[in-house]
Amino acid sequence: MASISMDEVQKAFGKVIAVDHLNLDIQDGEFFTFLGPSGCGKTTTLRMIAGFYYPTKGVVRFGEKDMTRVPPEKRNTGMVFQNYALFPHMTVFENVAFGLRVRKVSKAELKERVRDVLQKVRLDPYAERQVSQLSGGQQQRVALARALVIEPEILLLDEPLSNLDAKLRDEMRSEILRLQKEYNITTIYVTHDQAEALSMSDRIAVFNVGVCHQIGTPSDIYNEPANDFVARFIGDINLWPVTIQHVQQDFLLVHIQNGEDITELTVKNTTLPDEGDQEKKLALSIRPESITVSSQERDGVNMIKGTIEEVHFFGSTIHLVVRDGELTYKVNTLNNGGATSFQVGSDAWIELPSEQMRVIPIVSGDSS
Amino acid sequence: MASISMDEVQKAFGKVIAVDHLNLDIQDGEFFTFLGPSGCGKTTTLRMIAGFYYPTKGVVRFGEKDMTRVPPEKRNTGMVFQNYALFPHMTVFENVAFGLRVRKVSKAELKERVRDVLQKVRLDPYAERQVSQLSGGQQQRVALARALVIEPEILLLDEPLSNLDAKLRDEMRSEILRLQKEYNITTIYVTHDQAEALSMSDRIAVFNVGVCHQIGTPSDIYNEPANDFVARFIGDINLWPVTIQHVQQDFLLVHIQNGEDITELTVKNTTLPDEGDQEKKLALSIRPESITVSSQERDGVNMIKGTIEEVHFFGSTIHLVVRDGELTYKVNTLNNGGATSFQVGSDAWIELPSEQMRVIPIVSGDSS
Amino acid sequence: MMKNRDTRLTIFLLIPVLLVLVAYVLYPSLRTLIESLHKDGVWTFSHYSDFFTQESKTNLEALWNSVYISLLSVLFSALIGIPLAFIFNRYDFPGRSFFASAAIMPIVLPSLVGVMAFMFLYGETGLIPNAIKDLFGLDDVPFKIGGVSGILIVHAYTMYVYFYMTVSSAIHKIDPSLEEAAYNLGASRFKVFWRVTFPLLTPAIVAASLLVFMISMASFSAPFLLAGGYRVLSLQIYFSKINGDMEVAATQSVILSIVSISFLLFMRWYQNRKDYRMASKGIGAHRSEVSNPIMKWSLVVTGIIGVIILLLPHLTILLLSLVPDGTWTWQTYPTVFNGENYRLLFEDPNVFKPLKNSLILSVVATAGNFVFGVIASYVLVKRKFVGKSFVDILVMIPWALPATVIGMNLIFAFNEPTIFSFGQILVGTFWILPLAYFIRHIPLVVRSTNAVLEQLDDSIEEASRSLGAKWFYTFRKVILPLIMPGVLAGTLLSFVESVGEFPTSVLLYTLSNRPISIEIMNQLRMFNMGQAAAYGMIQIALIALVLFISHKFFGVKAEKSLS
Amino acid sequence: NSEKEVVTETAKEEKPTLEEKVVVYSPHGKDILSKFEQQFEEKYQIDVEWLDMGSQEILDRIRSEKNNPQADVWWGAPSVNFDQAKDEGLLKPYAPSYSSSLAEGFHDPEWHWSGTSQTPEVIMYNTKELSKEEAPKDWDELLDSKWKDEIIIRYPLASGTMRTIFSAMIYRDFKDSNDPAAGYDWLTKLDANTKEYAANPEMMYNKVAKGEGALSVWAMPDVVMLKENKNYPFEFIIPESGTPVLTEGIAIVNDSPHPKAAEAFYEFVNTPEAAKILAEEFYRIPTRDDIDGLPAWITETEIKAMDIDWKVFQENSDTWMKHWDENIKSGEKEIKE
Ligand SMILES: Nc1ncnc2c1ncn2[C@@H]1O[C@H](COP(=O)(O)OP(=O)(O)OP(=O)(O)O)[C@@H](O)[C@H]1O
Ligand SMILES: Nc1ncnc2c1ncn2[C@@H]1O[C@H](COP(=O)(O)OP(=O)(O)OP(=O)(O)O)[C@@H](O)[C@H]1O
Ligand SMILES: [Fe+3]
Ligand SMILES: [Mg+2]
Ligand SMILES: [Mg+2]
Repeated sequence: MASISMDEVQKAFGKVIAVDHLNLDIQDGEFFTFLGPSGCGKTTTLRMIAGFYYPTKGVVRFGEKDMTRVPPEKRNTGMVFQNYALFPHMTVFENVAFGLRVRKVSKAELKERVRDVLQKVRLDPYAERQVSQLSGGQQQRVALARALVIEPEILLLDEPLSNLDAKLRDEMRSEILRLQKEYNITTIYVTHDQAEALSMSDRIAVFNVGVCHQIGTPSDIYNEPANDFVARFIGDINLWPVTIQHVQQDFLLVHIQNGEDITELTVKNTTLPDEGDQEKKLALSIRPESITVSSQERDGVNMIKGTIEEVHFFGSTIHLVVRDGELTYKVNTLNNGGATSFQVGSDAWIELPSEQMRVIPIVSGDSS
Repeated sequence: MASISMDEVQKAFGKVIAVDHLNLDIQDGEFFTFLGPSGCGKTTTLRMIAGFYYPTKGVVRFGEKDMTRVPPEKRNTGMVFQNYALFPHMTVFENVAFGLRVRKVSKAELKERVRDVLQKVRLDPYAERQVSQLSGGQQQRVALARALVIEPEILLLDEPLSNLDAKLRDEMRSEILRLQKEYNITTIYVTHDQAEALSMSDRIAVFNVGVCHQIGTPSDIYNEPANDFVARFIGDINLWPVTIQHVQQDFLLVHIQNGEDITELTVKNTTLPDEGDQEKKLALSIRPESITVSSQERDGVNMIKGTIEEVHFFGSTIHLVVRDGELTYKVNTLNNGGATSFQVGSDAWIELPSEQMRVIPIVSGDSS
Repeated sequence: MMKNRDTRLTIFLLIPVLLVLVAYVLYPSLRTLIESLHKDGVWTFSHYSDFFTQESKTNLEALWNSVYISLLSVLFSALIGIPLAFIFNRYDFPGRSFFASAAIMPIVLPSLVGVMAFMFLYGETGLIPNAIKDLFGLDDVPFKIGGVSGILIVHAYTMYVYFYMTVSSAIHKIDPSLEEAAYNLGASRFKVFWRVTFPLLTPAIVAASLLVFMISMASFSAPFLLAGGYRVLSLQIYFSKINGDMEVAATQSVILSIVSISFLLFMRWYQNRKDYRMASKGIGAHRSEVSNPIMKWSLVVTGIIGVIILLLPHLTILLLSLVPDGTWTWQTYPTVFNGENYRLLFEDPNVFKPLKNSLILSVVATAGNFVFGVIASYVLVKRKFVGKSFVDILVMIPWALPATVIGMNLIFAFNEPTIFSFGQILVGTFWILPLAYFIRHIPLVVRSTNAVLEQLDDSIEEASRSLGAKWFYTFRKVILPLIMPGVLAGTLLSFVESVGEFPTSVLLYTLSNRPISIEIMNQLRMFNMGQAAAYGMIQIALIALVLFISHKFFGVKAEKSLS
Repeated sequence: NSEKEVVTETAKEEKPTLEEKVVVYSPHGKDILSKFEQQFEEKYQIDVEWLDMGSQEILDRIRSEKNNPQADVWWGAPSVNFDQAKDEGLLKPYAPSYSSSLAEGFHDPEWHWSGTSQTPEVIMYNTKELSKEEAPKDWDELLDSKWKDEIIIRYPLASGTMRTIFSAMIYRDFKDSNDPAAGYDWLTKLDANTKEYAANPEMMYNKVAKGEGALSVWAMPDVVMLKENKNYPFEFIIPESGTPVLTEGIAIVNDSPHPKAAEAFYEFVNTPEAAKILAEEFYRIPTRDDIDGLPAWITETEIKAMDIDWKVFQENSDTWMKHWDENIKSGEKEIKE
């Protein structure tokens, strides 16, 4: 009974509207992620679910029950606060044990469970420390442990891993997922790490300045972004203003302005936007890793010859910028030995696979 | 005159030794990154440089000058605190202006510079807000702006971007780099984002539990990790205990235990560890993205046939786990259409290029 | 706003607070107000118009003097209290905890004996000026206190403790990384103090300023004893009362309260312009180790010397108590010392009765203050409701009104059965005194608790509640321990004040609960300076003991939440 | 009090007519009160409870307890205070058995109070500073400019003694002219010579004793007591032209809870024996004219009492004092830096 629904929720702080017209339905046991730029209203939404803010308008329900004005302690949610909110007067152990004490768990079980969760967040040697004697990441893990140990119906995680190193973050992620599945905990997760969001979530909601732009599965969001904001926000993307020249059975013929010239491309038809959106300006999108690149001459549809303008080394991958006239193409390729042959200034042949391109409406004001 | 050197520095909190035997030389104008797991002593080191902690032992120098016991206000460092440490009684503007006020910058210039830096961190509309009315990421940006605006000789950034979304993080990164280059600011950066560390830094120091394991350029660290801890910590890696069978002119012949069997591989000679380290246990390392994988049968040196055990979708890349007998190989490949042919359970042929493998000493106790 | 559990909780908490305030503060005060609006049995403002149009302008002069003295008292108390709080809380040195406790001793000084000790010390024939005179062979005493300077010195001396206590408890709540950030941005020690630490202490300083301002406005003993005829409003009230002009006294009291309340509203406005909740991420309690040894030790030496000076009056009382009556009259220095006064005192089999009474009364009243203060403060700081300013004013009224007026109010209100006293006549019973102490000291606990509560990050409470803790549990286990230093500061002050309380005691005590301050007063009235001093010493010892015990038993807990 | 248990046991049989205790409000202080408590308890076997506080406070308190009186006897206060209380209906008339031995001025016409002792006001001086010859002999000599900054006066508003003296100075002329102007003038001159107004008696004693000033005006019994008991270098002079003599009295509180015991106590403290003790040990001059063997300092001192209509005092003294406070008291004196 821990599905969550928000119905036309708005939250205003004085004149600032932090969240507006929000409609969400989160299933029981779902792992749901909020994604969006800094200040877009993620924490605010989370806090309305936890009961720390009352919505200015709208209704919050858990299952069928209207929870809009139920106080936080009656909601059985576990929350990791963005700023941790640890109890400064308690040791690590006491911080974590707090929720269990409240629940009148027996002494022995309490000890057992706290030890257990501390082990999971790799803090068992620190149990008796005052929280002020911990490093930033250690404090964050205490916050995480404190929320996890009570195995709540709903878990609200506000950037719970932001201060952890990659390895630990991996471990914590699996731990959260394991717990979530094991106890069927409805989880709402706020993160800025897109890879994390994409790999962990059942569904994702993408926010911008108080408004939710798209809700969908990771591959929906990634592969079929609803608009240019979502496309741009999730991962790297190539976006060009586009005009549709011709609609065929299977293919669209589209034109991109390239300085004086025009680059013509064929795109698979499936991605034509809805009627309503066709009024808006449109953009053509393709992920940099969908573009294949070669330093040898190649031939084919949507094949473009350009010169390599930038090369960035990113560990396992290499990011290139390829220029053809006025247009630049971001291209990602694997760093597998051979890749080192890409040199700034040398020629490159890139192919834009027609089934990887999408035509989407433009909603953001700027086009940076 | 803003090179920094630390000489045999130790910092103990009571019985806890947070940093030990630390020797660092950071050049004037260098972008230097501290990398290491949570609680390894990064913040502590930074705080010793800023002057908030005095080392229990050892010396801190800026240029030739012994700064070990110079008070922080005399050090001309700008710091972004891990916990932001914003002044709650001041507005955003006042927070940022604080350092300039202290420096007696003229009213007009102050206003100009604060506006300017606020624009850079995308907070100009929030100048008159109280900091308690900002979101987490906005607060972090105020902290960043506050440190940047004074254009200090030394910039100390303790996870300054951890709560920002990827796009903003990118922008902030370039802003930091631009400022750093423009004013030749010696910068020490703490981050948990390895990609960030690798792409931004001139050099990186990798810490673990108070000890510095390796200092080097990003590609040194990535491609030639000093030991298994560094290798494991930076990026994903395949590591197997290894015994050297045979040393040739150019190649080593190494054996990996594979259950009852033995997998024999040839490795380029250049990576043989130093004499001293040969006493220790050794491991063979290769990055997952250096392994090439194919679903078609292939032939060659160090070619291994296995079955695909796991497939993880990570946006632009796909991570596979391939098993051959008792050994598992982590393999990363690009998500370029064709990759979807990798199915759990199907056969895969992987190649371990001999020039991409390294033999390194094992220092960590466990081998998880 | 719609009804929901949180508003209900607010209301639930507010009701007892309001009940107490209305019954024991508003209702009695209204009687004063009504009294002031009467002349010869008819309703009129004539007392007020008289006040302002009076020919000799004495009332206006007194009003102005009161305000002027009070403002200066606030200033001087702050100048002593805040630095001391800093030195004793920021630096560690041998004996720190002793000196830190000793620094609150001035408040222990029985008011009359205390002021007299001052005269013995610094008056024209006082020990210190004469000692200096004799030492350096001067013709005249180099300085003496008296008049306004005397009042101010005594005020600063006794009232800096409010600053000291509230600031001490608030200093620990400041996230050290904020100061570090300021240092890091290049701010000098002074700048950091002035621009960061000091503003962050605003809630504490506001609390203390209010307490000091109001208590100086209402202060009686010091102007009475020191200023001869220097006119201040509190004395005018007293004289009006002595002259039998109850209505004029009431009018003057109302005007005094209005001034105090205006100050309260001004301070509230000042404080509310900004936010003082330290909501940085995580717990940034890295104790800064920055210290400049020369600076540190010079501060420490200053602090220690300061405390010694602060303890001189106590030593004088000790001295007085050891000088048998009649051996230090015209002599510049006393010559005979013995335990005669103590012997006389202890010959009385009832000597400990007033002590016991004082203790019981104070404990009862302080316990009430503790419970009420914490709840009221929480409601005032952390809950939203209409009429907050009004409640805030009610809370402060007992401090704004002169103690005698409070006493009179209580007499008016409770010498007949009322529902607030459960149909009993309270005047002449045991309970009237603890009630009076309780009312008097409501503002102390509320204010000092406010000071720490204002700094508390709300998300701590939220965290607890999201973990399922009911409000009360959260309050007990999370909020209370965190604000304990402030609460204890206030409670301790109110206890100490109760033990020495005189002006309302003298109006309300009965045979069965006669407290120690009355005993001292009576000794004084009989010119038994020595025995009065001996009694004073006993009182000081008693309070010191309580301080010691509370330090031993509560201090540990309080300290933990400080680290 | 503490002896209650012991007392109540025996009380029943012996004096069944008296209530179990008597409550006394008195400013006379512990020494006197304890002594009389002990003697009374011995004689009547009932408990005496006393509260000692200033006379003004007693008046306040009896007023505030009007609705449920706690006290039986009010022992010790200037007659003006009693008159005031009488006007407010706080006192019960009682004519004691020794009423015949009290002169006219020593009791209330309706016996709401009667006098127990008399207090002449005197000029007091420091014997270390002045010899008997140098000291001023009469009120008017105080105005001599040679005493400038030598006079220390207890701040008069809060002091019954001082109010009496100041009022008397005004009254000297007022009784004929019905105009206080001459008196005000006199007080202005006194003010000019006054060095300081001490806030309470102790401070005044201390300042005079230590020589901050050499002169003061005060009540005679106190001066004697200080000189005899406390070794203060004080001596007094009774102004030649006459001095106000306060009558201190005793009264029974209206609706007192223990009226019988109250009467017994009333009688007890003004028996000849008691009056003698008071005179010998506590320097109180009795009002009764039938007491023999009084100490020399009483019999040898010639007191010329000023003829005073206390009613006039009672009616006017508030106004006079207010005027003094607001218009006469010099402004500079108050701000002594
Ligand atoms: N005041 C203190 N008392 C005791 N131990 C401390 C104190 N401060 C830090 N430590 C310990 O020192 C170690 C290093 O802390 P530090 O803050 O430098 O870690 P860090 O590398 O910054 O970690 P993170 O990435 O989590 O912020 C940690 O194990 C921490 O628990
Ligand atoms: N108390 C407040 N008063 C006014 N505005 C506020 C308040 N709290 C938040 N806001 C504003 O509301 C918006 C949403 O804030 P919120 O904390 O929900 O952002 P967020 O999505 O969590 O951002 P971040 O990723 O940076 O934490 C922000 O622009 C913020 O400035
Ligand atoms: Fe008794
Ligand atoms: Mg947030
Ligand atoms: Mg850290």
